[in-house]
Amino acid sequence: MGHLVPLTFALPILGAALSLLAARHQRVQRIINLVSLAAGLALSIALLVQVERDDAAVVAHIGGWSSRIGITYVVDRLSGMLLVIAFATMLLVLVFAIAQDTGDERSPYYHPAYLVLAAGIAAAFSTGDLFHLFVAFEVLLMASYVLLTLNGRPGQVRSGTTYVIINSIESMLLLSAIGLVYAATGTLSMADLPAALAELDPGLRTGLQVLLLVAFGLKAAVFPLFFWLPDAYPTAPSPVTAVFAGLLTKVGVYALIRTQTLLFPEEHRTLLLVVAGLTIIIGAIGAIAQDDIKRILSFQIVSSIGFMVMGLGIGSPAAIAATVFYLLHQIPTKTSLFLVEGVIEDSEGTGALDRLGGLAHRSGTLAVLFALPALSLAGFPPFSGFVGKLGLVTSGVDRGQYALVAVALVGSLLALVSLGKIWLGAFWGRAEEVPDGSEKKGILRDRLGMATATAVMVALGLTLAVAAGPLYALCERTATDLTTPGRYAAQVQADERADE
Amino acid sequence: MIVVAGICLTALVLSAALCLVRVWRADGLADRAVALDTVTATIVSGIAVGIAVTGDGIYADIALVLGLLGFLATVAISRFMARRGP
Amino acid sequence: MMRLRRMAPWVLVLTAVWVLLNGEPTVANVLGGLAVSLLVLAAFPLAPALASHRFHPWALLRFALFVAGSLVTSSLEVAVTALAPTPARLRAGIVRIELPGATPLITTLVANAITLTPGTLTVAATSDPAVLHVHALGLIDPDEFRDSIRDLQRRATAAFTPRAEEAIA
Amino acid sequence: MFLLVASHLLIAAALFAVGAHLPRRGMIGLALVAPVAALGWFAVQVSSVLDGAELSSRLSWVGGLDVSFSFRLDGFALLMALVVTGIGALVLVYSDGYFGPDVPRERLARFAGGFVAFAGAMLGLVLADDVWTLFIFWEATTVTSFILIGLDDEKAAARAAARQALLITGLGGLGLLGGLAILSNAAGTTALSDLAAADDARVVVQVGLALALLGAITKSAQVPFQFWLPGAMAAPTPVSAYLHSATMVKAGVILVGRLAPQFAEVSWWRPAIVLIGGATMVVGGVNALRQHDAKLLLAHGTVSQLGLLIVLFGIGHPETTAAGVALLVAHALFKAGLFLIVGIVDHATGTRDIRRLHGVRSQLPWVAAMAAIVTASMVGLPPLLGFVAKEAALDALVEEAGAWTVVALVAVVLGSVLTTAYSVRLWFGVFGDGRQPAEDPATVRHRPGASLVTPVAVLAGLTVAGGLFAGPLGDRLGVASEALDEAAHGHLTLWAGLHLPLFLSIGIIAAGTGLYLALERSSGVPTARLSGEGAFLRTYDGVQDGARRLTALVQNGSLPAYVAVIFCVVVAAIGGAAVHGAELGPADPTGGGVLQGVVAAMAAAMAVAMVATRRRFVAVLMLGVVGYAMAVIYILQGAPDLALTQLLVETITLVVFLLVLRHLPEGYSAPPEWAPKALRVGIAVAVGLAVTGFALAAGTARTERPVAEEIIERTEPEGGGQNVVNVILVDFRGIDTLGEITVLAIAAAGVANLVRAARRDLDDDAIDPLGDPESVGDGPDPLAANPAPVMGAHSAIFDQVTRAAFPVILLVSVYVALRGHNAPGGGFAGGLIAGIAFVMRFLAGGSPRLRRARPVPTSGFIGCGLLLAVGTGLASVLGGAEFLDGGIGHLEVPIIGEVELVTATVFDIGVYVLVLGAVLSVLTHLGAEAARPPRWVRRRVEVGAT
Amino acid sequence: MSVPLALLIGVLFACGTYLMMHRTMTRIILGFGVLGNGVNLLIISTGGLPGDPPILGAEAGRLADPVPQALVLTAIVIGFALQAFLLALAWRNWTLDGNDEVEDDISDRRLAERSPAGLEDATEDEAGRLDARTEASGGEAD
Amino acid sequence: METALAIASGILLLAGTALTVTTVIGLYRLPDIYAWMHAATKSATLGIALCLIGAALRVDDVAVVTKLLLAAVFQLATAPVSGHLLGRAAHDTGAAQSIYTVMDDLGDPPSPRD
Ligand code: NA
Ligand code: NA
Repeated sequence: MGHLVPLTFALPILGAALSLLAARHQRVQRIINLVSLAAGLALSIALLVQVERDDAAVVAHIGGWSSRIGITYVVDRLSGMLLVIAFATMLLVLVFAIAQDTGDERSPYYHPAYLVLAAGIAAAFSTGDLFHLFVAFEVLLMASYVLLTLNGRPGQVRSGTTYVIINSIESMLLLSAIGLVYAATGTLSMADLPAALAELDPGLRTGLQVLLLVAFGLKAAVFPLFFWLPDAYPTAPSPVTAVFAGLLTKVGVYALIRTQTLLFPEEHRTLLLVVAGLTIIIGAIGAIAQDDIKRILSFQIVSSIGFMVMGLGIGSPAAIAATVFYLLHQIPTKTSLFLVEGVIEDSEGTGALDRLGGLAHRSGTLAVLFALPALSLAGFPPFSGFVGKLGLVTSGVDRGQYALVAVALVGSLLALVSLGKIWLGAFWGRAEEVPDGSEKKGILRDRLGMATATAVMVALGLTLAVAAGPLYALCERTATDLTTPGRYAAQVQADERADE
Repeated sequence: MIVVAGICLTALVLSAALCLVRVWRADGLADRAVALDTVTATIVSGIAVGIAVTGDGIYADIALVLGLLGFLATVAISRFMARRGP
Repeated sequence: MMRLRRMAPWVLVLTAVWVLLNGEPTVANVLGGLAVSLLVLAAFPLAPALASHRFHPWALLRFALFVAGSLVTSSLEVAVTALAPTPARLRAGIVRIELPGATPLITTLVANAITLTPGTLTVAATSDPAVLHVHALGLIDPDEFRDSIRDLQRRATAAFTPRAEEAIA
Repeated sequence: MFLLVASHLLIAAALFAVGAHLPRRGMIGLALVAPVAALGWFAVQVSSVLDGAELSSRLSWVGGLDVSFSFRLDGFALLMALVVTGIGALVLVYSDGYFGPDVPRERLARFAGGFVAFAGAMLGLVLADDVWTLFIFWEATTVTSFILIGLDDEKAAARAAARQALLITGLGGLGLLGGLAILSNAAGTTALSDLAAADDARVVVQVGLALALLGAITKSAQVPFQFWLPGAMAAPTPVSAYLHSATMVKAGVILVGRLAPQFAEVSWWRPAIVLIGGATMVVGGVNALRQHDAKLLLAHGTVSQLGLLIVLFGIGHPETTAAGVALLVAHALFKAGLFLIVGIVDHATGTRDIRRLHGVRSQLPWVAAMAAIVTASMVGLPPLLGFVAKEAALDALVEEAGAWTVVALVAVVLGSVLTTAYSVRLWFGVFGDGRQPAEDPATVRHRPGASLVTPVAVLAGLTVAGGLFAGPLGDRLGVASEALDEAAHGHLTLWAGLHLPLFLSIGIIAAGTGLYLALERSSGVPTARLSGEGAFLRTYDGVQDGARRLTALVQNGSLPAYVAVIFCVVVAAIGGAAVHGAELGPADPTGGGVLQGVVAAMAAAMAVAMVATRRRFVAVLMLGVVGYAMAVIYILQGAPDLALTQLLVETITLVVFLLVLRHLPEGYSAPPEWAPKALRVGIAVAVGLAVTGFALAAGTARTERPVAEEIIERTEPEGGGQNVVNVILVDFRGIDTLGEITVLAIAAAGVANLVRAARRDLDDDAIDPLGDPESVGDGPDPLAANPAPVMGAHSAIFDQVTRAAFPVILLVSVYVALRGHNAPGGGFAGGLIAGIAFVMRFLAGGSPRLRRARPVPTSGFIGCGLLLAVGTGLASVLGGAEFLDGGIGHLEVPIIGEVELVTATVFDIGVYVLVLGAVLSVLTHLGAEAARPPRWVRRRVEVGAT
Repeated sequence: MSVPLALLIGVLFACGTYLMMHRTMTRIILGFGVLGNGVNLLIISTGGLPGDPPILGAEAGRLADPVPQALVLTAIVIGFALQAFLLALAWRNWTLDGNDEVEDDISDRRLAERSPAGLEDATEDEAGRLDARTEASGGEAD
Repeated sequence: METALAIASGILLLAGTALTVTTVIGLYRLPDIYAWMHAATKSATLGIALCLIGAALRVDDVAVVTKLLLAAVFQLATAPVSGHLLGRAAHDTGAAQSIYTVMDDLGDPPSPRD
């Protein structure tokens, strides 16, 4: 099974290559894309099952080389779960995009870029090599640049420029940090790095950690490095934003979790906690200030990133478990909300609250599809967001991080304010007059494909809630993996030692 | 040979530096393009001197490629100038 | 087949370059060179202009040596001018020269040779009709200068005879 | 019990989903199923619970967090469950008559669904035996309440009220979450009844308790959050009767009741409870006297009564708790009854304004009578349940010693006086005819049906029965209060003899009536200057405003500012690490030799000159020079591959730069600067210094290089090549390269896509009536329409040289690509060289020539290259080996001899093809000359022409 | 680690930083190019002292560490791809606006320039509240 | 033989370098762009060629020798093109000509085409 791991990366790339060759045949492109992602999903599920069954990470030594001189792909519980949910999300959003059938998706470059995005995300989640993580980031970033500017509209170009430049700086910082890590330790393997870093002068180690933090923090959009996100995401085509919102920042969070737990355990938590608190509050406040659904949700992304960093900063196994769960929950939740927004924008032509109203009367189902993930996002029980938030709060209390718990609770209240704003502004109130009477009939009836994809996405989020028990247990095992020193290296190098 | 190489390299480095001054303060793009062309020339010459000193042919490929393609930057600039003005 | 025959010289040239690049004329290198040359030429066929001349190796060599010699003298002259610029050495101008009957290839050869040779630089070249505008440094007599260029044209035409001309002959 | 709760939720879901397709009666009928079934089941449980049995069940949800659905049917829970289901059923019956045919089905379905969902949530809440179970249902009631308040969402008032209720109770809910987290953590258990294990001397635990109390007082509309409840009256009457008087608002009381016996000894608990509850009683009472809308009057009355309940449950003495239980039941009965009655009157007359109502008593005598009964119970007149309960409460307060009990007693007396006054005012307002007739009196237009009246009758009957059978009822209620506090046996009696409470009651009634009469004579209670609602709105708007200001500050939308922030963070990060004690290792001032130093100095000077120049094209040239200098440094560092690649990339970059810059003016325009130059320079210098320092620190940290040695050792035998860097790229770290070329591929696609977008603009222009009419005939591809070379005029010399050089360059590119495994080069460098060959053709003839030169579209090149590269990796997987696990094959070919075949070579060929395709794609797209200048240019020209 | 290179790295970073703090895309892209050079040099120079080219065969002295070279090669390619895309963005910007300047985000600007915030909402809500009083007496059952 | 080659190589290298240096001096001492190009496209090109040949004399590996010679040939073949194009671009854009210019058959520079 191990040697199949890189296929999470290679299959989408294969699909992208074929898709480029079929640039003039949209139907073929669609099929290639669907098949590739479905295969990726199936593979990810198989990998996760295997990880659980063996209670050990599945490791691929690419090219047959050891982790020291080559690159390994390591799928442990964390990676496995994220792979599954990432492929599922991308598949569903693809279905949505195909159903929407707008100019965006008809670009001959949409499908290749989308697949490359999937490849980059998968590689980032699976790689066991620090530099390959950088490459994976570049893969997904470049794909995201293309997707963001797919239409080349003025707003997209403007915000795309900001996005590309900020992320280019992030790339440069990350590259510098990784180069310096190699300079200081002589290795890039995440299995060897913990030991090598531990031998370094603490000041230097701090420097490396902080540089990596800045780079990944920029990617994850934490305060004070978040500003690019709310400017950029709202301008992308909705099915693109949905994936960005659901997945992209989470890759940054994943990288933060991986590097902090693996490379720098127990160091400089306070910094993380301060960053987390500010991110939660500033993001939530920013959301309140906005009057457009996409922008509100975009700021919400920032705020929820803060929650995850909070768990990471607390750092106890319980907190890490909660962080992982929160991370898992965020992906379908955010994606669903953006998909609903996509439906609204497709139907009403706008996401501005002052031009919307009464959608709940026109489509109760749409209202429900929004309400469920929104409640989850606000942390209402019995949805998955509640579980994550509860885990973070209880672990924070357990570690005596009361100030941060308070911040998290205030942040939740602010989230409630902004989500309430969307609900009141768009779903309640008098329905706006639609000039063409026939349109008014059914928002979703005219968009069955989009509706189905959205509904499945929402259902995926609900599944997380229903299965929260076993899933949380899985997250706890993940946290044990992450917080047990030496476990990662032992798993990666298990068969290497046998070889030699 | 070492002495020769030392003389050559010093001369080339000085030439390159003078070219750079030209690139820095010149009136037009064409002047700068000529200076840039000369910088390329000093690089190729320098590589040749290096090969002569070490006898190691690894950098010959670079000299080859620069010989074949080095003129392209100047060409591009001149084509571009022709469109825009000096 | 016609195309192949026309391309043959170029296959030879490319194969030679390949062998030179690889250093030794082993069987493997020659065959490899042939293969790569054919591949390159098949993928990107030559423009007809290049294939429409018969080239005479000896004349070409003579031409090359002439140019090389000019190059050396030209370089020295320019070096002197650069080190000690006098008004006489700096006397310059752009001269129009007609090259009757020159094909594009010949025009190019001549223009390039001009640019390499002493104190002259082709500023503009058109092939139909074949006319060059040459900037000359140390220009004394334009007509004498024009004659020297036509001499160069003769040397070039000797190296590359246009096929049509050959047929007439 | 799960089944009961779940059945509510399922039926609610069904009503939301298909309710609108059911007949109206069907909806109500379906809705009734759940509460009625639950009521029946609980009724059956009564006897066993009275016998001391406790049913409990537990369904774990998230084991890791100890979150479970944990229910326990103790006496109190059973009592509350009966109230919830019983009143729920009654109100549902009532709502059948209340909602007329003019109410849209969709809204009725929402009502029924929300109602049943709420009932389920409330049921879960009262049965909860675990803090998280409690919290889950607590929040569920918040949400359902939000939906029901906003039932009439087309009205701004309903939306505002719903928002207000949501945010206030949401605030409390979050406080509760924090509080419960702290308490359960301190107690080491999530069992609601075992929280006392928490050490309440700890400040943290006290804070947790306070947070939980915050939850309770928001939910139960206590001062200072009392205002949301009257606002919630925007909901239809059945909702008000059920949620906002009988059940949901009791959630806070229930919580206080559960906590008080465990934490009443905390020093501030009783003062807080008494002050909050007492203030609420008074504020609610006074406000009730101000209202003219009977429903609002009731709402404020409810607030007042909730204050009383909070005091009784919160003070934490067994007797008061027991009295509280009785009063809770009494209140549920009379207040729900009153709401329903007001609804009936409203339904019959079309108004609830007591100034307009006229002659209702004579037309609805039975209703008036029932109203009299329940009002009397509210006032506390015998022989009704209200009287009995209030007597018990006064008795308990009188009996208990303690300073705060006395304060509580005073507050209760005062509140009761007000209660009497507004109760009297209510009844006489609605049913009395007043002294002077209203200007537009409202009278009964249609009579209420049985479904409206019956539930009220049941409630009134229960009120009477409760009073009459106070003794037996008290015994049974005692079981409920014992569940809260084991000592709270409680006993109720209609006639306890002539003791202080009785006199207090008499005094209260007298004073209250007097107050009413006095107010009737005067102009009434002046309207309040301070309204909680206003404060909420101001807070809400203030938060919005502050959020806008703050967001405008941190998110100013300006890219350069963002960049500056990032770099400041970088400096701070490195600086922080330096403070943390990073040491500079032994630096080597002359390492790398003089030559390197000189080249470095030249590169630095050129970089600075590039910053200084104000001409874009000069700056681009300077960037090229810096790039060349880098290549020289790479040569000096022993990195020929890097030098080669750098030179090639630099050349192509220059061309691409020029392709774009040819459109732009030479100088920079001067857009407004976002910050003073000194600051920008300062940041830049700081970054430079920080990075230099860090580089010195990190670059000297290590002396060994175990990985490098191992790689060098294994390159030739196992990698099958001599160029270690190339073997790393295509073998050891081949998947990096796969990623890297993917980046290149998709970047090329992105460039093509942007150009495609611009072309679409041009197509738009083509049908633009204002556009150039000739251009309409242009083909779909503006590229093809332009025969002129892209840059500069045609040059015969260049053209001829290009023709000759092109195949040679291609040949060299193949050579470089194939030799890469053993010498500097490789697929990437080869691909770039081939690309440059095309650059040359492009410069010579422009893109039309390029178009003729390439046999397949660029995306085909890119796709093929990518396919080849990834296919190499996948092939090894198909062969059962690791991804990209190539082999070295030795093939004996006749004549040629032994040929070494490395699969990595195939991979490298893929790289070659892809890179070539990418360069071509960028070139053809950015080099494409639009047939006409873009729209903005033409517009400018047109404007200039006219 | 040689000091001249460390200083050059610092200069390249500083110049890149300075240029990237501009609105003009040309400058930003130039800055990105310089910064990229700085990063590549950082990796190469911190990777170890210079040595002979890591090409086996004509064995000489100590070989330079090949790993940073491979990393930088990858980085050069990625930097090139990024630069090309950025240039395309600048080009697209030119086709739209006739310049290559990055304007401030419109939504952010609009937010910052809002008239006294919340005022409209407040009046609307106050109005709503007044409605509540009158509408409430209307009831739903009319 | 070895010594002779070394001496020849040294001379070629010095000569080549000297030509390059002259070019640079020319950049400062010659009056106009055309004159600079005379210096750059001739002196420098020959200088490179001489250096490459000089290096070729010092290398044992035949492949490297041929490669260096090829490099020299390529250099000579391509250098005129850049000189020509640059000269023409300079003329087209009306670059200043030195006061020693006596004639211009090309006349006024045509306006750059758009
Ligand atoms: Na609205
Ligand atoms: Na009245």
